[in-house]
Amino acid sequence: MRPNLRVVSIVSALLILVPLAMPSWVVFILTKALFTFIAVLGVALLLRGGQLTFGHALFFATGTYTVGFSVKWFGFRDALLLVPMGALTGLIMAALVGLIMARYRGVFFAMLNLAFSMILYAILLKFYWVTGGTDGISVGTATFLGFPLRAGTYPFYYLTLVIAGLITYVVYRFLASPLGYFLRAIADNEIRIEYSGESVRRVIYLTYILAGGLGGVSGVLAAFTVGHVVPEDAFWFQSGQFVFIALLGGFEGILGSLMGAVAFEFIQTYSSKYFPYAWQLTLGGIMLFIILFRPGGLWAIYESLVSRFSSKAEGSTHG
Amino acid sequence: MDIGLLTIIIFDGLNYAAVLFLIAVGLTFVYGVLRILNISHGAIYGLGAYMATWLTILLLNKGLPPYLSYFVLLTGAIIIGLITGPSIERLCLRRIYGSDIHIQLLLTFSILLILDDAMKLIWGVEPMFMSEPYFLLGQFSVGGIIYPRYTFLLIGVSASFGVFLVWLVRGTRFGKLVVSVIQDREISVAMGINVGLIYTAAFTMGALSAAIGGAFIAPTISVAPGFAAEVVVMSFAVVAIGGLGNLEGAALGSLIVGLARALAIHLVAELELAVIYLIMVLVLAFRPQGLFGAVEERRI
Amino acid sequence: MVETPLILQTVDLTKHFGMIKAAERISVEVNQGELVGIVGANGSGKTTFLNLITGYLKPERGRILLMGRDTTGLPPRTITRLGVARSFQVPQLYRHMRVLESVLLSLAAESGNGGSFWQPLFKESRRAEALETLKRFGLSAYAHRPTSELPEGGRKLLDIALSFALKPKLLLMDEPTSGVSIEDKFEVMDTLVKVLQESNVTTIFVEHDMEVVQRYGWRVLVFDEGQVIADGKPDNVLADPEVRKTVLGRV
Amino acid sequence: MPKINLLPGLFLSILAVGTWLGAMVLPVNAAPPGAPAELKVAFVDFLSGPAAIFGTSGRYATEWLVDKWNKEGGIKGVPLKLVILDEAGTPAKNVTEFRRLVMEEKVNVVLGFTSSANALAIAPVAEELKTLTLIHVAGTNRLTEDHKLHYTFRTSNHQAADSVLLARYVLKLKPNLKSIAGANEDYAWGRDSWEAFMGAIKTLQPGVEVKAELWTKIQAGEYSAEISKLLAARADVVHSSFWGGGLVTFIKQALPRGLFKQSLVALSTGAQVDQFVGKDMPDGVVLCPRATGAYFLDPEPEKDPLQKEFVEGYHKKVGRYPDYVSYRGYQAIGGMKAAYEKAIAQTGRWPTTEEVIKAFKGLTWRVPGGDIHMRAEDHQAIHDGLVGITKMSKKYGFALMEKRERFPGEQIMPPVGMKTPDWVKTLKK
Repeated sequence: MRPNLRVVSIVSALLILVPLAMPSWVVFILTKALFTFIAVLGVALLLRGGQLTFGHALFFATGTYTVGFSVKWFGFRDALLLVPMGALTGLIMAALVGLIMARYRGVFFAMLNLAFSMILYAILLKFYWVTGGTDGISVGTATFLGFPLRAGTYPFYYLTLVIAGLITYVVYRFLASPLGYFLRAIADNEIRIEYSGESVRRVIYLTYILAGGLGGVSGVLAAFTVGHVVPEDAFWFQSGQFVFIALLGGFEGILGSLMGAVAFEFIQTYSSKYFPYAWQLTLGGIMLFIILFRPGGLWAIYESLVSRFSSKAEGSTHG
Repeated sequence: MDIGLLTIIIFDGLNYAAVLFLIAVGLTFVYGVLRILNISHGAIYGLGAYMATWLTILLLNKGLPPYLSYFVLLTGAIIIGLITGPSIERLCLRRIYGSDIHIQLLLTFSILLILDDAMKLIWGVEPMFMSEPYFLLGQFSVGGIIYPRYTFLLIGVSASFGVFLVWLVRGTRFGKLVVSVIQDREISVAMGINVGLIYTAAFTMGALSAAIGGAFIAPTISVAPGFAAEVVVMSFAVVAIGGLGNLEGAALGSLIVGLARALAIHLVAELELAVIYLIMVLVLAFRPQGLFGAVEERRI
Repeated sequence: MVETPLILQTVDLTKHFGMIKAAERISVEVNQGELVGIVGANGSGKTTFLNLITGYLKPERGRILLMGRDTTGLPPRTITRLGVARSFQVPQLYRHMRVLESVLLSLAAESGNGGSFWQPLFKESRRAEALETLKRFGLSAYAHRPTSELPEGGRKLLDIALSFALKPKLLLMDEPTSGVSIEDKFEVMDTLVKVLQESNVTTIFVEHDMEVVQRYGWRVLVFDEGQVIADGKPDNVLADPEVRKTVLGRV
Repeated sequence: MPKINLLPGLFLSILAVGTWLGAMVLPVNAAPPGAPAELKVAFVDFLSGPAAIFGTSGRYATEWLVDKWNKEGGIKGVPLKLVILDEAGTPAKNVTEFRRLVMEEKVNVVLGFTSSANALAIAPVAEELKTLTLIHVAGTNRLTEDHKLHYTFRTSNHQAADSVLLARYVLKLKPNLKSIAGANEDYAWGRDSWEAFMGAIKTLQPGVEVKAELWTKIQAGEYSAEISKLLAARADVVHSSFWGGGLVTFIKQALPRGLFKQSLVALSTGAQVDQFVGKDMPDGVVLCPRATGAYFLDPEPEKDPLQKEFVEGYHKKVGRYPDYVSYRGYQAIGGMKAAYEKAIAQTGRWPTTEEVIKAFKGLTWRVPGGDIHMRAEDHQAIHDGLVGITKMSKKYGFALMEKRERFPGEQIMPPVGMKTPDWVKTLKK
């Protein structure tokens, strides 16, 4: 797990500079891609541990409704405080649900996550007088220390970028740590981990909490980007999308999730524009192709391109 | 709670349970044999509803006697089951047996997405209505509340399909083969059993369950894009509560979910949806394998 | 606290699987520094004995004392932390990981650093130690290769190295030479015994190969239908025709 | 010979060149200075899913009008270009699509939004993006009562009108009304509709008992347990604001179970689905052509040329008669055109959005059902309302709305500055 400094700086430079040359609409889509990336990172982390969740929208919705209720009850919409708040509510929710979840694997892990997210969905949907039901809650424009922060503008984009950058660093440190390696080892061999004196449940639990916090942060940014929060934020289809993106990008590298998120937002936007009744078909087709022919996702395609390129380059210098 | 209300709740619950069981039993059967939780099951349910509706409207307009519409519903479902079942299993699932669980779930999820849009492209995006079979049977009264007799038909179709599957597994040669494949795939292959064919057949049975469910619910609803999504998740809940891969479990799970929902609608409407998943979480928290499921241990 | 020479003591250890007696009133004592071989036919309860001691199975009756401490009913994780490590008949490796990374994980777990999520796994001192361990097991050449690329003998050695890296006081090995070719098995055992003796680790190893037990064991236990039917010096015990019959008879 | 041939030829040539030059310099419809090549208008309504029977009506009416106007020269020579978009999806999805329409497609005006949930979500974004947005159907009173709107207008009455119409009409049919029950969708539209209906009934007939309140998911499509609950409640009157495919399903599921025999059922959107329910629609159901003063037989097409042209043209295009969603499509885009034309007349050039908004305030424009007046203070339109009761028609093959009563807007809509829940408490018989 060594960071490739060249890749990191190229990606950072692209994310910082490219939007400056883009219309505000593209800046808006990139903002969406960044907050989606944050949630997807959580899903990808769990996938590294061999655990698939069809309920990550639970934490995403925890984040969006943290903003929703903050605006509804207190009229408070300052991103500086609400982003950490979203991380905290996501962490707390994950710490509670994770107590049960850490005991399960495979299909049961996927299904139980689904069940928990659907409980939240059902509550958000049915308790109209508290949650606004289907109407959701309009949260309006975020502020930052009192200054308005409109979605689709540069200040909002760069704030999201800074948060995404910080989170990338945290996740990188996590993945490079023994815990991160034990997480990967879970998919390989739980028995060996237990016979190393390490607790598989503890590894999953801690990862789950981290993933929950990421979901919460993503939800807060999503609420401010879209300007409206709805029960569907917790629906299983939202979770399915996160998993889809994790797979599209490939969950072996952090960069994979980012590539997946950016690709997804553009695919979604333009296929729903040009083929309004076939955009799910587009997504499904891409997913089918990846699973059957390119299981590593975009990241693996990128890596194989890089290795082909570098071996060619080596060949030319030596030859 | 007075007796009248209780009767109503039981009837509403049974009605709902019948539909859920019809869908869930196929899901659990496929899991039992193939060890794959088929998310695309919901899309097959939707296709069944569309096909049956379209075919019935078409034939009724051509002068088909309305009482024959029940056979048309069934025919529509069988067509869908026989097309989708073998093609999904042979073209897609066959490539991923033994893969990681997330690969299997995501593959069937992608099939769901594709079929969901295929319905829109084939039958359009506006809702379709076809209620002749529903009206034709008339109604009866329970505790002063009128119910359509169609409810009985639904319960009957659902129960017969369940009994048929149980007979197929326990009472036929096919069933013996299925059981031996479930218990040990390698040995079955060595014994010369055509495991591939068993898998195709089992998956097709599952597809038929979903398609029949869709076809027979269609006359009571408006068939429109996206109507299948929620039913699918609920049938996951049913299957999880009963125990993955267990036929009796699916029956008990449907009853529990159906009655719980009816109870909630009449008494605490806010919990109508949440109650299903709350039960699922409770059951799984205490019995991860579901009410009827068996525990699998790993040898080292 | 007085250091007891007794490292493992089992009292009346019993475990049945339905009709099968996997362990029947096993009472055994193992002293510090011993190298004990266990032989027996397939299904005689050898692996069950290891599974019981390490907590993978819970005994129906009886007690297990490790270094004077009652560990009956504790999970493998806790027992491992008390200084008991084991290897497996079928190597339990991290198949998507590199050889060096696997060893680093064992070292991290041993140092109580396994739960850290901020310090990197690749600490310089730890890395040096991992490379040294691999060198002792003759696996240096594979350090940067995925574990899935190891040959069968290498897999066995790595499996044991992962346990050894936990710096156990007692090491249990389940058939260290099974799956290793006949030409290689003495080489593997030579490597192992040398490393273990250097580190003064008490070792119990399960074998179905009597030749290996005879050559390397200081003491041998013979299992049959969950019972210990003989206990003593290999040369004496294995000369017994009754023992030879039970061990070889059903193989 | 050459003389004779040359003159007419010369004459014709001059005429041709002159006409051509004239066409270049002085078009028949002279576009005002600063006019764009086209006016880009987005139309957003449900085009897929159960609600699509609803959205397509608005779409067809809008398309029909735009085609007609473009043939007549558009708005003062500027043709209209429609961008059609599906509303199906969550409010969050619609907010995102709204941003795309404005930021990427650069539409000038957005028309549409049937779901109240979507309308409530869109309004703040429309204000943020400073885009003229006309809500054509969404009925929650909160849109114009709780928000200070500048760029957003609602071009028809809100739900209070239907709720009050239904309450008055039901009480006329059942003067001894003792109990009511409600089945409504669990979001802004359903909640507000029920609250206003219940409030109006309780004010007009004190002592009425509420037997059951049901809340279903928007466009749920499965109501068997809910119908059981309504049957068990045995209320004199059942009120429902279900709409679109959901309402069709509700009627079809409730019909064989005798709900329509047991209770007088009042449907605030009922006049929209009668053509879809067809021969299954029972007689004696109270319904509204929600927030329109028009029905395809009222005013009678023969007596009103605007109505005649629309009903005939629409029927020719769609194969159905215009329903109230079609009329509300008409109200919205008709209002937009009238506002632009007024602003052009006021400024003498192509107007800015702010100038159109200024012109829209207090504007009155004519549609087939009569005049629509846009209140300047709260951007809420006011117009007549209709209510009636079903009677099967052999001639049409579906139930018609008979015994129609027409109420002027002032009687069925709260005055500016007054909120609906407070206003219904002040109703008098």
